[in-house]
Amino acid sequence: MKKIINQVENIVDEMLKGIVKAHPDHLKRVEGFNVLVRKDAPVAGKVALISGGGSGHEPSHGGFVGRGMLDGAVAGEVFTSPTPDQVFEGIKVIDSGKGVLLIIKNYSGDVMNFEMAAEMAEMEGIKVDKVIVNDDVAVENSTYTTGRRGVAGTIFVHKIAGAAAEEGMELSEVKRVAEKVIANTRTMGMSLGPCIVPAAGKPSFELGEEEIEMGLGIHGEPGTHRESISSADEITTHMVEKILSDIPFDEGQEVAVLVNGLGATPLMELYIANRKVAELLEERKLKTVKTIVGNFMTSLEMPGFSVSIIKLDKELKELLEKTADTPAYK
Amino acid sequence: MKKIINQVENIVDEMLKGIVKAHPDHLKRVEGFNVLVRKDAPVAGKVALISGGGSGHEPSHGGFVGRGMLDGAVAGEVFTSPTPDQVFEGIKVIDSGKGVLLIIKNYSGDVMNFEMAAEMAEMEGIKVDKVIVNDDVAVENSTYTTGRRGVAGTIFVHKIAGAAAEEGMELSEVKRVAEKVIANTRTMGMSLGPCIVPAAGKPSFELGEEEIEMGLGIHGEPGTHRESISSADEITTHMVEKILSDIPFDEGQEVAVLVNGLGATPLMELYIANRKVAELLEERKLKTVKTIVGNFMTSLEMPGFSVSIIKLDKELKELLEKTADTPAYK
Amino acid sequence: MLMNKEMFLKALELLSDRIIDSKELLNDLDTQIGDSDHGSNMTRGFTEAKKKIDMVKDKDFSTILKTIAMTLISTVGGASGPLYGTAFLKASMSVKDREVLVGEDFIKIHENVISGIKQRGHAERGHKTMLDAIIPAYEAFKESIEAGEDLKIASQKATDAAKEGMEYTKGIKAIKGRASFLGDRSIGHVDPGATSSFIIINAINDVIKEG
Amino acid sequence: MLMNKEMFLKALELLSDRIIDSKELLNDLDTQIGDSDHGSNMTRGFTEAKKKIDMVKDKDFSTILKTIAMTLISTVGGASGPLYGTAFLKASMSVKDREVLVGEDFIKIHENVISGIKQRGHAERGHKTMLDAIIPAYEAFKESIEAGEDLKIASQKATDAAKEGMEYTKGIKAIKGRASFLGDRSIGHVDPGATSSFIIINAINDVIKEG
Ligand SMILES: Nc1ncnc2c1ncn2[C@@H]1O[C@H](COP(=O)(O)OP(=O)(O)O)[C@@H](O)[C@H]1O
Ligand SMILES: Nc1ncnc2c1ncn2[C@@H]1O[C@H](COP(=O)(O)OP(=O)(O)O)[C@@H](O)[C@H]1O
Ligand SMILES: [Mg+2]
Ligand SMILES: [Mg+2]
Ligand SMILES: [Mg+2]
Ligand SMILES: [Mg+2]
Repeated sequence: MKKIINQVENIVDEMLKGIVKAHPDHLKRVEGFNVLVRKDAPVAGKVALISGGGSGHEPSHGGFVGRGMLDGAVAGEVFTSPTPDQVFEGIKVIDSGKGVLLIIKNYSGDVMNFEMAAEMAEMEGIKVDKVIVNDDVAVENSTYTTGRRGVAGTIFVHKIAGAAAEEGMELSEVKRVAEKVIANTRTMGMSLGPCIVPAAGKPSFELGEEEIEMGLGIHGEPGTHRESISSADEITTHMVEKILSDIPFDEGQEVAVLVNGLGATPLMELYIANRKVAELLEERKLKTVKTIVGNFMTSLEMPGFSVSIIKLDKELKELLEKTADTPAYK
Repeated sequence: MKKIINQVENIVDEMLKGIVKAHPDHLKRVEGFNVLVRKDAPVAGKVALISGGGSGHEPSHGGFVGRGMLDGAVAGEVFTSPTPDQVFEGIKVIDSGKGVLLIIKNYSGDVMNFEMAAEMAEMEGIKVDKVIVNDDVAVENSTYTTGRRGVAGTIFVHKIAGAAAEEGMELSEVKRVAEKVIANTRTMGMSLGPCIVPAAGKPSFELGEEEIEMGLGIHGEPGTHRESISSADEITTHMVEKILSDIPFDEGQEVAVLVNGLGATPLMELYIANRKVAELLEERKLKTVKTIVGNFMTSLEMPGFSVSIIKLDKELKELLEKTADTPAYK
Repeated sequence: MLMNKEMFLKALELLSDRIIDSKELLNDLDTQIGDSDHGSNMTRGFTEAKKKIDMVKDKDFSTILKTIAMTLISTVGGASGPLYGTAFLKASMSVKDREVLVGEDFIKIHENVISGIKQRGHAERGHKTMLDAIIPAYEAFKESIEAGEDLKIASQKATDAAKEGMEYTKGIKAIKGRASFLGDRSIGHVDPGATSSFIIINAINDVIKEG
Repeated sequence: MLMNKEMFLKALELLSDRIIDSKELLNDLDTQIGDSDHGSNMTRGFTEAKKKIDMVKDKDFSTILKTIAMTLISTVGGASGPLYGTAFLKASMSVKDREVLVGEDFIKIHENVISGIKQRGHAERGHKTMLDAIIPAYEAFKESIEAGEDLKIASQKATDAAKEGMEYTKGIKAIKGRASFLGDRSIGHVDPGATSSFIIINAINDVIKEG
């Protein structure tokens, strides 16, 4: 394992220090906690948004703290949900009295830890509510199981619900918008190879010279199945079709697209994939009003990418197009 | 070699199509050429800036086309300087009559091809001038050799000279500013492993499980030497010291920093390195007024990073702080 | 036989040490069907818990268990943090005012732990989680005690059942937790949480055996 | 003996094919001390050049060489594109109005090619570049022709000298081009550009040998 790190135990702390040093105008750290909040938190009269999860997904989630997106981001150990006390501290710091929306990705750990924090906040009289993001189409839907994972589509929740809060909407309204985003967002991911969780020190899985993992999440876990590598166009087509077959799209529907790198995929390759995504959506007569390409929700140094598509109505489109000013999204 | 690509011959073309699809508001492609230019090119009354080089450095250079930075970017094959006819076409499209500055990184190929393009442009009566970026401290200086490479510090030239042009400076003034940036910028890079040039299909070099390459450029070439991997702090200290010993810095000097990923290094690790860079500069009593962390000048999927430091005077600082609006830098 | 304070502290120390020693094993199991961190998570928690136990070792059973619970909740993270945190919290609530623990106490602990984990995680037996080790242990233990057998025997039977339950998770598909995203690919791997639960039960049994 | 139009076209075809066949070899050499693309660059250029030659093969020597030059300049890129482009352009200018080529023509071509490459790239002999194959070839050729030897002999001597010059690059440090950034680490590897130059000279010689 070769990584640019010092002691494995210090990774998260040192990373947070490095982020604050890089973006002193956008954010500050809650002293003694692994929590980043807006420089001007709490923002008076505004509903606050908090998100977070394990580390290793940078720029998620600290990179989206700033005007028009998140008020706070809580960082757990690498790929490990943060503990309730950390989340609770974040909630306390960002609440302006208008309430706090928790944006949780659908993992047992994230859900349980954030829920415990919400319970703690409620006990202190803070108004909190939550949404659970589950955009991953790779996992078949079932009421019996845990359900689907929350993956890169979470960025759309941060952006659009963030704009709603910035516009002055009440907590229940911001939650409604966030849930509309979740209901209309779908993501599919693939990978060319594993990543190495620093504390484990070993690759998360092994792939043959010609093998790829399809349908995988953002924690180095294996995907739904393996197949032989094919062309960028074939892979992308498979992913987009999986998404389009999961949620009905009418001709003329306006959409936004996120082609998200998992960490080690060159932007060159993401753009090559994006070319095909654009072509496929044009063929289906969908109208892409915004395209985002880059590393937004990563899985350490995993080579691979995901495609997210969100169906936009007038409200979501307007909120998506509002400016935001965060380290990783402007 | 596992990559998200189709036919190797089509990589550059498909990538450019994908960029244009992602950023239709910022840029357009010159039809029939591997040249991206500002959507509103030529910009009346403004000196135009053109840069470029081989592909594989994304977001360089197309990602920096937009208001306040480049007017045009020419993309060669992967790691191969673009040909003079391509550069010439770019010059013609962006020239508004105020002249064009060529920003060239110091490689024989880039220099020769851009120079030939400049000759062609002059023959057509277009006012052109050039600057050659050579920020890499890894290569010892010598008037006898080719000199030093141009690497990630080029971003500062794009940004600051771009702001100068946007402010309405004349060609000679923009050139003066660009040369001041070059004279005050230093970069040092390292890598944990090779990249694979698609057409070659093999790793650019091989490293042992515990080895790193120090002092390498952005084309997958080996560096100046190999050593055993050490901690992020030790590596970063070595790099920063190499820079600080190359150019005199007085206490209280204002600087800007770029911690640049080479493609496959997680942002997490870049931030960990940045924490140490900030600490070292504070120890030296240097004043960091701007820090940029991310993938800006990459080397395909190479794991590794570089540190660039620029000494700022009042003029450079003001120009650096002007807003820019490009796909990769805002 | 019964468990006194000395045995109680010894059990807590041993189970912490065993978890810490199993870090790599648990990470490796989690690499197969999860995100490679179960060993790191548990080790972080129990390393901290050991320090905290030392500070409250003169207090009563309930306080000690509550200290462990709060430490796990604030250091482990992931899915296992809230679950083991809840488990120890429920155990703490089950032993209020007790100065020694007998068979019935352990039955009560088991019952509260299981209902706490179920409440927090919404999982059931057969979902390929820690419950697949804990519930069989509870059933075997209860049956043994109710049949009038000694704590030593009941504890051994509970441990054997936990082991069997842990091994059983290898053959089933995950319904809850991160491994559930793998679908059928989760079959063929032992669940890391069931393994850590077995390790804990086994450590307690080793102390009871000797006592 | 002399080189007629038929031999001339044959030489151009053979040298193009030889370059294309050496793609991997040249990429591999460039991987050692450069950026792995010399073979790809040259192959791209000469594949295109072959098509263009076919379209102008009825024209005079100078036009054909100029066509190759312009094709290389607009397709090869990198350092080798402008340099080989310049080389063919200078060769083109050296054979204006010639219908066959004799020893003196080749001397003139060599001289112009060398001065063109030097002007464009500011390199000298011993800098570990294509010049280290071309200049020795020129010197051997000139000496042979001036000693009154036949074109066949002079061409063979030039080829042997080019080969020696190419091999000589292995032992020296690069001063110009991308390999110069490696400093001493460039020692021990043959220069890819010197190799492609040898391949071209050798292909021309093979046609002269047969002719
Ligand atoms: N809902 C749940 N109920 C009970 N146990 C669960 C649940 N979700 C996960 N687990 C247990 O937690 C273990 C994983 O813990 P850990 O790896 O530390 O957390 P994470 O899955 O968040 O990375 C699983 O092996 C499983 O036994
Ligand atoms: N200034 C120069 N003068 C002469 N030859 C040069 C010069 N620079 C580079 N070369 C030749 O070009 C070769 C490399 O060509 P190529 O790999 O195609 O271009 P690049 O170095 O731009 O990738 C070198 O091996 C060397 O022989
Ligand atoms: Mg985890
Ligand atoms: Mg090259
Ligand atoms: Mg886990
Ligand atoms: Mg090369």
